[in-house]
Amino acid sequence: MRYYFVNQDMKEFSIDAEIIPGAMEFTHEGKKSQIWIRKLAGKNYYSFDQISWKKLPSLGVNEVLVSHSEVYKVYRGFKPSGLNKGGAGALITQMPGKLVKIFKKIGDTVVKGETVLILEAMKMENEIKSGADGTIKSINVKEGQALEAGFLMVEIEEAK
Amino acid sequence: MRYYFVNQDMKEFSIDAEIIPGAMEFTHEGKKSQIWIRKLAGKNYYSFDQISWKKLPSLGVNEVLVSHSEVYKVYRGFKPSGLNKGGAGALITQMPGKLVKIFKKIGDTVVKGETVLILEAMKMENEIKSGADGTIKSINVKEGQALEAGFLMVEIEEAK
Amino acid sequence: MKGKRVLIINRGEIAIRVAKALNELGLVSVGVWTDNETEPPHLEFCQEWVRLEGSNNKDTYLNIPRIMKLIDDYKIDGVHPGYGFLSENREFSEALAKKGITFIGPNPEAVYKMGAKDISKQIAKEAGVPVVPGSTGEVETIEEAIRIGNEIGYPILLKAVAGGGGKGMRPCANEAEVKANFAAVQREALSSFGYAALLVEKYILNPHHIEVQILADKKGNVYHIFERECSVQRRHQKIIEEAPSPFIGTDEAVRKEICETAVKCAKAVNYDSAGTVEFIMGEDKKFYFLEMNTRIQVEHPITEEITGVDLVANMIKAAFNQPLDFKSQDEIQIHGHAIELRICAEDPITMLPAPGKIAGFETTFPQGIRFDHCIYPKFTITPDFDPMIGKLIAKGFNREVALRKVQNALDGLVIEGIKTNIALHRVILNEENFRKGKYSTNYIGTVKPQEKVAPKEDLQAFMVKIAAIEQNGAKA
Amino acid sequence: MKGKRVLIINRGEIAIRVAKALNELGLVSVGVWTDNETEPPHLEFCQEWVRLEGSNNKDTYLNIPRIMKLIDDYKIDGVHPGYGFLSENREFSEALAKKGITFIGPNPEAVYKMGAKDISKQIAKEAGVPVVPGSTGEVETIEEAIRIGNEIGYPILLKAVAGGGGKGMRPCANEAEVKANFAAVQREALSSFGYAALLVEKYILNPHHIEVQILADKKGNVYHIFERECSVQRRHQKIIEEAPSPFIGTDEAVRKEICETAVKCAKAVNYDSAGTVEFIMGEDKKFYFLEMNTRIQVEHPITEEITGVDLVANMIKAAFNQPLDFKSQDEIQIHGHAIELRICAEDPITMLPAPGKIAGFETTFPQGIRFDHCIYPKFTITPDFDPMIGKLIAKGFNREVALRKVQNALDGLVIEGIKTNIALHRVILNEENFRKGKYSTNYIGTVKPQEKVAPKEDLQAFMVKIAAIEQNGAKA
Repeated sequence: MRYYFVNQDMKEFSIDAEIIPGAMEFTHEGKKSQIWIRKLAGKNYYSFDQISWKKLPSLGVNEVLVSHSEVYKVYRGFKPSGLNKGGAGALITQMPGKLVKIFKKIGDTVVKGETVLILEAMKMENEIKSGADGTIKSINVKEGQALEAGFLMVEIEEAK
Repeated sequence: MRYYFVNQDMKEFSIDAEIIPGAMEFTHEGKKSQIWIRKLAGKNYYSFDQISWKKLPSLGVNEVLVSHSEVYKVYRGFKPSGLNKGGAGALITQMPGKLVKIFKKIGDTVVKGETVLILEAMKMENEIKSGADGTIKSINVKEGQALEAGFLMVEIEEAK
Repeated sequence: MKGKRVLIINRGEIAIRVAKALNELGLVSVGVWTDNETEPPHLEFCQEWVRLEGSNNKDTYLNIPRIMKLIDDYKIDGVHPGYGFLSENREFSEALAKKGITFIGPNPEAVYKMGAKDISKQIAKEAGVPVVPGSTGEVETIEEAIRIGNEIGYPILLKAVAGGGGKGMRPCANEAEVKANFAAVQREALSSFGYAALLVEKYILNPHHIEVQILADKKGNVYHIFERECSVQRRHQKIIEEAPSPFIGTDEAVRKEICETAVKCAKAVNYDSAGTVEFIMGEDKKFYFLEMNTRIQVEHPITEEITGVDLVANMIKAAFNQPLDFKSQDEIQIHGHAIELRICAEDPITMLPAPGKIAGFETTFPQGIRFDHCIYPKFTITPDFDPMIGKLIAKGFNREVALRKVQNALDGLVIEGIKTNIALHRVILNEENFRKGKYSTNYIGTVKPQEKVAPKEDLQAFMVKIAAIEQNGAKA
Repeated sequence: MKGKRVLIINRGEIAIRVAKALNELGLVSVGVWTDNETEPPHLEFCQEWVRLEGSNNKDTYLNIPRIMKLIDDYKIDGVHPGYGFLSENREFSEALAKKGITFIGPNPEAVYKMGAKDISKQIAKEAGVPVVPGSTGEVETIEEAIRIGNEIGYPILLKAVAGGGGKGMRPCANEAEVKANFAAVQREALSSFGYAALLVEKYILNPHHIEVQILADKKGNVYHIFERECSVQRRHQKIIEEAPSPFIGTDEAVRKEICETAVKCAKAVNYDSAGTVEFIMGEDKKFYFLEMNTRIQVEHPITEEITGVDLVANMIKAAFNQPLDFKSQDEIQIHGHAIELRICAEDPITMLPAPGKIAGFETTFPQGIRFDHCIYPKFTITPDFDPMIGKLIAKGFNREVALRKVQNALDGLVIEGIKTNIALHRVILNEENFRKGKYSTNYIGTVKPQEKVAPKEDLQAFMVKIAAIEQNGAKA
C-alpha cells in the first residue's frame, strides 16, 4: 500500500508499506525496514528491533496523511485547497490570524516581494508579500476576517 | 428508571433516576436531587449546583451496577453466585488468593468459629472459619486452586 | 483566611499554580471561563467555575466592570490576578480596595509608583539605589555629550529620545567616536521617529539581566528570596532562567549587595507582597536598577526550588495578613541549583509564534523535575494569548546536576501537532558557553543557537505514525 | 559509565525510580517483564524490555541462574536489584562479582556481615555502637535474671529464645515482677514453642524507630544523609515516614550522635554504597543498633527531598566508581521537612491486603508533591507482590507546611476499584498526637486511628457514577 504525506512546511513524502503481525514493513528506496507496535498501560510504543521501545505520544498526525485516496486525519485545519496551491502566486496563511489590511484589489499588478496584505497573529503584524511578479487574480478575504492556517487568501496570476 | 447497586461489602442500594439535559435527576426517599456532568480537557466532572465541580476518576464502577436487568460493569470479578449467598453458612473469598488447605469433607459437622480452610493471599495465610454450626453441604474448591474474589468455596447447611 | 472565596482573573499555567495554593491553604478557588475558551484546562484545579462573558481579552480578563460584577454575583472575598492582564493595574487594585475586596498583590500606591518608569527610577535614586548613569534631559550639542561622557566614563550610548528597538542608537568608545556619530544618530532619529533629540547614557557591554525576588507582609517585614539570572532572551523576552546566577557565582559579597539593594527599593514603596526588582549588571559586576515588577513572575518556580519557600502560598498569606512561613532573613538559604526552560508554541529557528492544536502530549521525566503547564492532548493554542504553554523546571544538588536533569527531561517532553522551541532549548543546553554559565543578554544574538537547530526527521515520524495507526486498526 | 547497560531486577515504583536515574546518567536501562506480568508499568521508563521467563517470583525475580543467562544474552554491564527480591542476597552479588558484572549495591562481604543478625550485632558492639543490653546467652534461673536486671537496669523483658510475634514475652518493672513472671513465661515458651529457655533484655518503653541514611563510595568515603523517623507502623511495617525526626526535633547533639554512630557501623564493614542503619530510641533519647539494610530503601525519597541529594543516582555513580555529587559532609544539610505516606492496596480498617483491579485513578496535587507509584487505570494488583502501590511524598518549608501539603494531596488522590489505606492516612493526619509529632512505634496499637476511619458514602458515589455513565451514553 502506498502512503502520501505532507508536512507543516508543505513538503511531500511517499512510502510503500505492508501490514505484518505486530508491525508494519516499509520499503523506501529499495530498503526494507520494520516498525513494531506494542501497547503498555494503555499507551502505544514503537520499536525497530523489539528490544528498544519508545513511547508514542498519540496516533494523531498533525499534518496531512493520505493513504491511497483515504485521508486519515487533519489536525491543523489545512484546507485541501492549501495542498495543491503552494506556488509563489498563492498567499496562504501559515498560522491562524486576523486579516488587518489589504493593499491591493483584483487586477492590480504586484512585483515579487511587494507587501499585499497584513495578517495579525499572536499579537504581531506580519506583512504577507507576493512570491512573484504578476496581477491579483482573486481575493478570498476581507479586512477584519479571522482565518485559520492553510487558508488561500489571495491568488496572483504570475506574469509570463 | 430504577437502578440497583451492590457494593464491595455486599450491601445493596436502589434508586430511581431520570435523564435530563446535562444531568441526571434522582429521587431517593421522596427527595429529588440533580447531578450535572461536564467534560473538560477530556475528563468528566460532576456538580450538584453547576458551580462547584469535582473530577470523576472514571466511568468504571468497581462494584455491581444493575439497571433494570442490564448489568453495567463488574470489575472485581464477583460471581453472580456470590451476590445472593452472603449468609453465615457461605464461605466466600473476600479477596483473590490460593487455597492452601481444607480441613473438612462433605457431611462433616462444624461449629461456629471453627476453621474450615486456609486461604493464602498477599503472602499471608488466612484461616476461613465457619459462620454457623452445621454440616458441610458442598465444597467447590480443591487444595492449590487459585481463586478470585467473591467465589463460593464451601456451603454449610446450618443446624436448625 | 480559611474559607475565603478567591477569584482568579487569569488562565493557563499561572491560574493552575494559584488555584493549587488556594486549595492547599483551605480557601475556595474560583476560576473563570470565557466564550473563546469554554473549557480552559486551569479549571481542573479550581473548585468553582464561573463564566466571564466575552470572547476577547478586552471584554474578559481586562474588563474591570465585568469582573466587579462577578465579584458581587459570587460573593468573592479576594482576587488573584496572576501575571499580565490586570496584575499591575492601579485602577483595578483601587476599585477592589474601595469595595473592601482583598487584592492578592501589593497596595495600589506601590503598584502606581513602580508602574511609572520615570517615577520608579526617581524613587530608586532617592533610596540610594544605582540607576544607569546618563544625561538628565535631552542633549543638544556634541560638546555636552562629550562632557557627560567624560563625567560618567566611556563607553557611552547615543540614543534617540523617541528611540526603541535598536533603531536610533549608537555606542561610542571615546570622544572621537562621539564627534563622528552625533550628527548621524540625530539624522537617524529624525528619519525614524521624526524627532532628532538625543539622550546620553552609560553603555553597558555584555550586560546581564539579574533580578531579585522580594517577599513582604503587611507588617513592614521585607525579605529577599535571592536572585535569578534571566539573560537568555529573544525579543527582550526571557526563555531560560537560572537561580542562583552563575555570573555572580560564589561572589557572596555581590550577591548580598544586590539582594539588600532590592530590599531597599521595596521598602521605599512600602512593598507588602511578592515582587521582583530587576537590575542590569555589567561585566564589572556593577549593577543598576531597571524596574520593579509588582506581581508574581513567570520564573518564580526556580526561586521556590532553591529556597523551599512557597512564594504563591506566602503571597496569599501576606494579602490576608497572615504570618509568613518564616520570621527572619537567615531562615532563607540557597540550597542547590534550579533551571527553567520556557516552552513556547513557536518556530524553533525563527522564534516566531506558531499557534495550533496539540495532537499528542507525553512526558517521561527523571526525578527532580517540575513542569508547570496547561497542556493536554487536543488543546488548541489560539493567537489570542501568549505563546508560552509550559515551564520545564529542574532542581539539582548543583548546576551540573540540574543541567543533566533538565536535558534528560527535555528529551522526555514530546508535544505533537504544533511547532515548539524544544529543539532550540536542546541546542542551547549543549552549547559550550551556556554550559559554562558564560552568557549575557547578547547570547541569542551573538551565539545564534537557533542556527544549529536540527531539522526533525519527518519521514521516520511519518512511518511510525502509519505503523501505529494501522496496528491500532483505527484512524486515531 | 555512560552507555553501560544496566539490568533492573525489580518491578513497580522502585524499578521506575532506578530507570529514571539510569536514563538521566546516560546509561541504558534494561527492564524485565515476566509471564504473570506481561505489561508492567515500570517498562514505560526502561529503554529496553526483555523477558524474564516464568510466572512466579521463585522462577523470575529470585531465580539467579535465569538472571545470569539474561545478563549474557543481553550483554549487561551492571545490575540494580532495587529493594526486596535479591537486593540483599550474598550469593547473587558474589555470582555477579565473579562474572565482573557491576552490582549496584555494597560489596558482598558487607551484604553478608550485615545480613546475619548475630554477626551484625557483634560487629556493631566491636565498633563501639550501643546495642540493646541483655543476657549474652540463655537464662536458666530467676536469680540470674534478677542479677542481669540489676546490671542493665529495669524495666527488663523476659523473652522466649524461640519467641516472636508478642508471644512468650513479658516486661518486668522490678525484682518482684521478675520473681512473679519468670516461671509463667517459661511455661508459655514451652507451650508455644516447645522450648522453655529464656532471654533477658532491656525493655524500651514507647520506642522510636529511627534510621540513618548512609551514602559511601569505593574510595572509603562514608557520609550520612541524616535521619528518618519511621515509627508509624502496622504489623512491624512502616506506613508513614518523616525526615527529619520530630522526636529528635531541635536536639542537634542527639542528631549528630546518631548520625555519626551510623557512619561508624558502615565503616566497620567497609560500606561502599547507599544503605540504612536502623536504631531503636527510647524516651530518654538513648538509642541502640537494630540492623543495617544494605540496599536502597522504600522511604529514601524523604531524605532526597530534605537534603537535595539524589540517592539513587549517587548509588549508581558509586557502583561505577564515579565521584559523588559532593566532597564533604558539611555540603549536606537539612532544608525543610518531608513526609511520606505509603499507599497500599489494603482495607483501611483491618489493614489486611485487598488486591484487585484499579477502575479509576486521578491526582490533583498542590505544589511540592512527589508521587512515586506504578498505578494506572485498569492496573491489576495481584496477590503475588507487596500491597504497596505508591508513595505520596510532600516537601515543605517546615513540618507544618509539609503536613498541609500532604493532607491536600491526599484529598486529591483518587484510586477506584480497590480498597486502599488512603482513608486511614486521612485519620492519622488529623489525629492530635501525630500532628504534634508525638508518637512511638506503639502509635497504631494504642491510638487506634483505624477505628476512626469513616465509612465511604456509597449511595452518592453510586449516583454520580450513574449520572456520568448515562450522560456519556456509554456503559463505560
